[in-house]
Amino acid sequence: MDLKLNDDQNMMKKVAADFLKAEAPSHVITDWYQKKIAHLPEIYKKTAGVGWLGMTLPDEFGGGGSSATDCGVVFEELGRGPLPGPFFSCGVLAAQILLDGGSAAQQKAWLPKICDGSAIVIPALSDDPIQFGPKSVATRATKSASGFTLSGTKRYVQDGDAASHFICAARTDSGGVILALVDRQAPGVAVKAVSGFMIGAAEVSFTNVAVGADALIGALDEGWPVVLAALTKALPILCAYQVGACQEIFEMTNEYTRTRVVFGQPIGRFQRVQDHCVDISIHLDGARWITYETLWKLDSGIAATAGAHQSKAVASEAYYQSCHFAHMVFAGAGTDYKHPLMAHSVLAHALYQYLGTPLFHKRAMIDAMYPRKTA
Amino acid sequence: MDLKLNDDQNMMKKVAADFLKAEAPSHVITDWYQKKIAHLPEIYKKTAGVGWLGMTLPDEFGGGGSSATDCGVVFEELGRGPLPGPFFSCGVLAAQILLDGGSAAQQKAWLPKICDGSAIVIPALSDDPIQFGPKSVATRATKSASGFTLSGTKRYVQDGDAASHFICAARTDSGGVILALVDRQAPGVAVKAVSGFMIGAAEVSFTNVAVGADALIGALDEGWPVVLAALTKALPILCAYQVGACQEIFEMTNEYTRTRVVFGQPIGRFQRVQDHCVDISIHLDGARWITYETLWKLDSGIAATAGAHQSKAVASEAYYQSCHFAHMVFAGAGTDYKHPLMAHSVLAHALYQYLGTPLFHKRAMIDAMYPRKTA
Amino acid sequence: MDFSLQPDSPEISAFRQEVRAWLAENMKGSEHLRWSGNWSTRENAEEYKFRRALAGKLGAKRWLFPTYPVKYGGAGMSLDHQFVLETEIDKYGLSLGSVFYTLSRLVAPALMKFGTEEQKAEFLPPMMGGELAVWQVLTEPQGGSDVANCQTKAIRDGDDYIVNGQKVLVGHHLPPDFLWTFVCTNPAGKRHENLGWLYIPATLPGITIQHMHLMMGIKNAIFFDNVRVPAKYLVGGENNGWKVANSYLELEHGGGGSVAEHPLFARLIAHCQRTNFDGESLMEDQDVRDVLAEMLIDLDVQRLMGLRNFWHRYVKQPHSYGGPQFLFLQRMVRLRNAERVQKICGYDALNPDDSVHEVADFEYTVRSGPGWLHGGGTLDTDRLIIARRLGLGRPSQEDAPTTV
Amino acid sequence: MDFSLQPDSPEISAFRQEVRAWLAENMKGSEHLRWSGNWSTRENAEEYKFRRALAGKLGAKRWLFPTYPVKYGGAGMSLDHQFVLETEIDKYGLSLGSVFYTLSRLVAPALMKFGTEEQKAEFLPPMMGGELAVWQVLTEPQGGSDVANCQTKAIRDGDDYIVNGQKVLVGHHLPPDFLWTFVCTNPAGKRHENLGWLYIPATLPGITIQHMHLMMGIKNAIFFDNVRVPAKYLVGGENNGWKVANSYLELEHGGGGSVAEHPLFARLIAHCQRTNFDGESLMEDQDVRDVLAEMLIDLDVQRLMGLRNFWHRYVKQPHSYGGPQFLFLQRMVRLRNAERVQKICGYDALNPDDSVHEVADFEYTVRSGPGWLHGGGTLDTDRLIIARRLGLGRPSQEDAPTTV
Repeated sequence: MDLKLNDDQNMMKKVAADFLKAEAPSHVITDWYQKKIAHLPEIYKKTAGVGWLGMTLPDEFGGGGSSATDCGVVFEELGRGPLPGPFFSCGVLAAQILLDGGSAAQQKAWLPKICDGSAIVIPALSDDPIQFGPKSVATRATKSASGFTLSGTKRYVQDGDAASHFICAARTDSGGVILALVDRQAPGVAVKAVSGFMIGAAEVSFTNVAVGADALIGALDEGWPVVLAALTKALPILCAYQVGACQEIFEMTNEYTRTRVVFGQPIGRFQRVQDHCVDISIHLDGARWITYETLWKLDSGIAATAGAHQSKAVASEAYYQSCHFAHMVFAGAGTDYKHPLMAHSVLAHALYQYLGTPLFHKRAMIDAMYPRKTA
Repeated sequence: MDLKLNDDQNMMKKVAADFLKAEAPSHVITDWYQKKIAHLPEIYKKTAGVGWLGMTLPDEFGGGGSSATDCGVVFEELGRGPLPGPFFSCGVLAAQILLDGGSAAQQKAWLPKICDGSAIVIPALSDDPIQFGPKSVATRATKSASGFTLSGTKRYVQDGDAASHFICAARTDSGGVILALVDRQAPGVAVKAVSGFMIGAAEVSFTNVAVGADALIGALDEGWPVVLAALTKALPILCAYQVGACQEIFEMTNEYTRTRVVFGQPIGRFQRVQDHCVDISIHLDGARWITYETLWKLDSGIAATAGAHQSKAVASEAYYQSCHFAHMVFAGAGTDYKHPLMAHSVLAHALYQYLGTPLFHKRAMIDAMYPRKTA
Repeated sequence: MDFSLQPDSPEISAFRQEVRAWLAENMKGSEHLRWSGNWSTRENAEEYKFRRALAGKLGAKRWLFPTYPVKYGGAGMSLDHQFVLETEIDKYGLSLGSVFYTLSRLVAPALMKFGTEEQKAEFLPPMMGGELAVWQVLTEPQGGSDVANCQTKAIRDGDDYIVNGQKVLVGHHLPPDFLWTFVCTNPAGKRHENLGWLYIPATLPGITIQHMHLMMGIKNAIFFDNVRVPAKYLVGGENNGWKVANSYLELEHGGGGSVAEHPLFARLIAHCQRTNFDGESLMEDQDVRDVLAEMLIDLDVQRLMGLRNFWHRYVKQPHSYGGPQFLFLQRMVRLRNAERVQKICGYDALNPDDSVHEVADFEYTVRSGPGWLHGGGTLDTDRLIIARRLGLGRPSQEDAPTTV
Repeated sequence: MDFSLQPDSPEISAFRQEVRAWLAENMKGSEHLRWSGNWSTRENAEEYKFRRALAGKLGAKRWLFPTYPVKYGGAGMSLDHQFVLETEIDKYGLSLGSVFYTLSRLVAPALMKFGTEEQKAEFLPPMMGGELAVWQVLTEPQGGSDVANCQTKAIRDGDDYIVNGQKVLVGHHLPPDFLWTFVCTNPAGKRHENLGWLYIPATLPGITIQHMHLMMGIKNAIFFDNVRVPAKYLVGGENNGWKVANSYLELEHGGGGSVAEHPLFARLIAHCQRTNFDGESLMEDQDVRDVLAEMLIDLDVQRLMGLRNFWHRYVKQPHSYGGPQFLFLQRMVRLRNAERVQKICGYDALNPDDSVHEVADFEYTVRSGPGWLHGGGTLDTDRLIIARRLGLGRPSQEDAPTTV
């Protein structure tokens, strides 16, 4: 047993922290979020240089060959920002989908581009705004002479506007789900920004978009299992990002209890204020240790499907609730879009939905551990 | 609009409070609960004298002809005790079942006896320990020459050991539910005390118990609707009892914050302690006003089914949670069976289950308001 | 007990018919503006114009402050008349308070109680006529919840006060006519004895109003730079501001009560009935039904506590801890409902686009959950006040101030 | 990072085999006593006897305190050996701490750190041998959470202390051999500088032990009436008790950590698998599955926080707020699990009758939820300590004491 980071990881962590300090300090990130800027192409390119895109991919594809835990350590630092951009959606999830389900040709064609940032491949999976999962795939894939014709609208695609390509989940006439790689520039593809109390989501519509048979990732009608396999490996890294976000909120809130004086004393002397911080600590540490244990399982070849779902349930809930508790401490000041808490508050609401809500993942966790007889 | 009690009700409240002070002061009740005494025949008889048994029944049956609200006011005071005994199960619920579903002959035979305390009729409805509702009626009613033969075990019958008679819910061969009035002394009826962290429940088993056709309350296979109709009228009165219990807990806890000194000051000066009391206040007042609005609806001829279910969900939850918050304030001292909080704590656990859990009643509430298409 | 909001004497019945007809006529064409989660949900000019105009029309009929004396712009009517007006306008998701885009609803009673005859005559008629947008201007950047620690100074200079200082987190997207504010009239004085209430025309030189972009929408910072305010606008007398505050803030802090039904639930039911997932209406989904049940219970408890406080206010027997208890509960319910709306509507709950579903207000509900955890205090100060009113750890219980 | 609890050097593997075989042999016939929610769940003589005997056997093998010096009854083994013992015994739902029916697990380390050589030689061998039942005797009726406010007096008289006073809420259903307690050695002294720790033979004249019947089972009140305790049993020196307490209580307050898996979840799964309602296993019921999911998450978070604290303890880098955070979480999880067990099992959750289902412990779980909201402090004092360790509202953070 050893629960500390190793020297390499401490180094990676420092590199990431320094990167953020130089390229995206807190007030700058706050400003991006207020302006709803969810992707910074220049910064994204720079992170390719540091090796954060496709970090867990094998060397042969330009990846870093890093462990899941290494990658989690870096993403934890990014989450402290919270640095916006398709680091996870493309650099981790799409990369993993292609690694798990792509043909050798697809891997060779796309993985290096993901790693060097020249292609931004974004999964566009659910159509429905409420539920995540295969049932919410409604975009149709109609068989054509050369492949498929896709039609449908993905209402909320995280990082959709950053995409150069999409991995589109679509339903075939036989009722199965395929995954198709689609060029954003292909005729019939339209991306529309979505405003509101969230960040990074775009509506992506496919109107009679033709894709060749070679665009398929994974076997015909067997797309969803590829997604599931990739999620097991990818989700814990998204969770590490959320853990970093919670850590940042925790520290900024604790610090505020020392410096903010009301009724003649630092507010941290009031038990009620203390309790809001205690509540954050529990969410933070719960998310942290569930996530890192799952990352360790991934690195150790131990079954991690239930753990990945559990991590997503716990980390998204932790992020969402930590923001609430921080708002209780910061009160009015914390609701100003100029305050660093607001970037987190907005993002936490989006990530609560992203790739399935906590309820969805709690059920997936239990289903993975104790499969239902009647399924 | 008028949200205060009227003069008559204030008088009834005082009579009940004085009765408790004289017959069952707090330390005596605490002792009964520690000894698991759930029925005091002498006190029960005396309450008949004050008119609290069958209070809402018409004069002609020996009842008080009182409004639901009047009855609620009295039961609120009883709940402060919490005075143990089949006041509700027989005096309200069984009375109501007989009034709603009984034949003229049954009403004439039984209601006066309920009112004068000479018969204690106890509903024995669910067999299953977990769920309440018609699905959990498993006792079989097999057609016989003269009526039915009952066989089965009701695992937890509240006030079962106080009964002289039972209203037994049983399933016929056609799958319907009947209600049968059964003499406790009938061959094949056995009552077994149940120990544990609860009070008042007994196991009642029926082994080939013969009942005549005239024992049926309500039409053949139409027993459950009789129960439902009676519950709408009865549950809010049980809720008033729980409201009184919460009120008592609230007051004893608030008082303790003034008299108990730790770390050099009354514990009520600590914000954390205050917050436990605030939490009780919200549960108490929520239960109080939901309950009294429902009682008013009953008295005003306004549909109250959803309100009755809502009241039970809210009041049972309030009682259960108020005990928890009070335990947070009383700490060690409050866990001693010699402390008045313990009677409440034990009873709240039993009433949480009795006649359906909060979840059951929340669903029944929504189902009453917005019936499902697929039922 | 009687929970009925419909008194039914013949006179009152006739009045109800009159109000109902009047509202039907005057709401025509504006039904889509019936309800917003808050004044500033939409922040569009159309809604603002509509509401201000409606306030003017109601004011002209003396229906904004029906029980107030005729000479100040009220109608001298009975409490029953006020019930009729509140309950009928509630059917449009509005209330006599929220049509205003102003805090006159809080200001007028305080003026009635603490104003001089001259002040009443000058200020009340246009206010009760619904003509004025008045902002409450209380919070300061340093003071936060501790409003008694007021740093905005008002120093007497002849017939004026010279006001300097800053207030934050006030108002909404369009400017006010008057400001109603707490000032420190005696910087050397003792806490609670050094304050005054001022009614300040918003157009005086030296006043700067700057938008603040907040989670809940637009609010403002207001800067006072040597603003000369006529001394006759001091309400309640020299250094008496804390007393004005005490009875006045109880209204803001929940003590005013409410007869409203919260429209969120009905809107959510309608949304679930018309929205399908996997071939079935959301109303048939057990998870959705469970969330709705929890929401209904919370909203009913909130409604009843509001009703209780309303009744206590009007029978002049203030409920000791009812005001802050309501406010605390309301904040927590708002937070839970924010989460519930997201659970039911998913991403759509984060999207205010009217084309997605008719209910722009869902998105407002989501952000106002955490956003309105403060305002007129915080969860923490609410509980502080409840504890004092309950006398926790104290020999005696603090009374609620008599509201005005 | 490495979360593995199975070190796999050949030497350690061999030791694991040895322990596993030994436990299999010594648990034979007592499998039904494998786990109780707490020492006192069952309060029956059979379980008590079994556990005390097992402690004696483990002690005889020097496995109760494997890393402690041989001369005091330990085995001088490595931390890896301790892991093996903890994880293997955990499979029986026991731990090196909970087989005891004693608090030696807390007492021995304190004696190691603060005891004189003479005290160590006298007390440690029988304690590490598992022969003694030692109770911790801390809470007083007046003091409650404020343990420093100790009213039990120990006045020096020659070679003895004369002890007078009362302790409550301690022990269990069968009597102890020794008491380990806080006494006021200098009634005129300053708070925190007037206390001593005494190790008191339970059989001394003047000691009366009375059962208290509590929600969680039997505990006791202990009365000291002019009890003469040899002065050589004062641990840590004159008026130094608070220092002993500080490092010692951190262990009780969660800082000791744990490598245990909580057996409740597995038992509940087994119960749901074999219990039907309406023709279907409870494991197929979505409501049940949802409750189980929430429980699993809570228990996993608790397990991992315990593991974290265990690790921090053994690498001698105490986690600053980890101890009280674990304790606070554990209390809240216990309370939530009490409700969850009732939601899943209904009335049966309130019924300890073994014939109902094999799991007598469910009923204990229900009453220990509210029942164990205190013990070694309360929810409120846990959070007080966390806040100090985090330095909330303070210029610096208080360190966790180095545990012993």
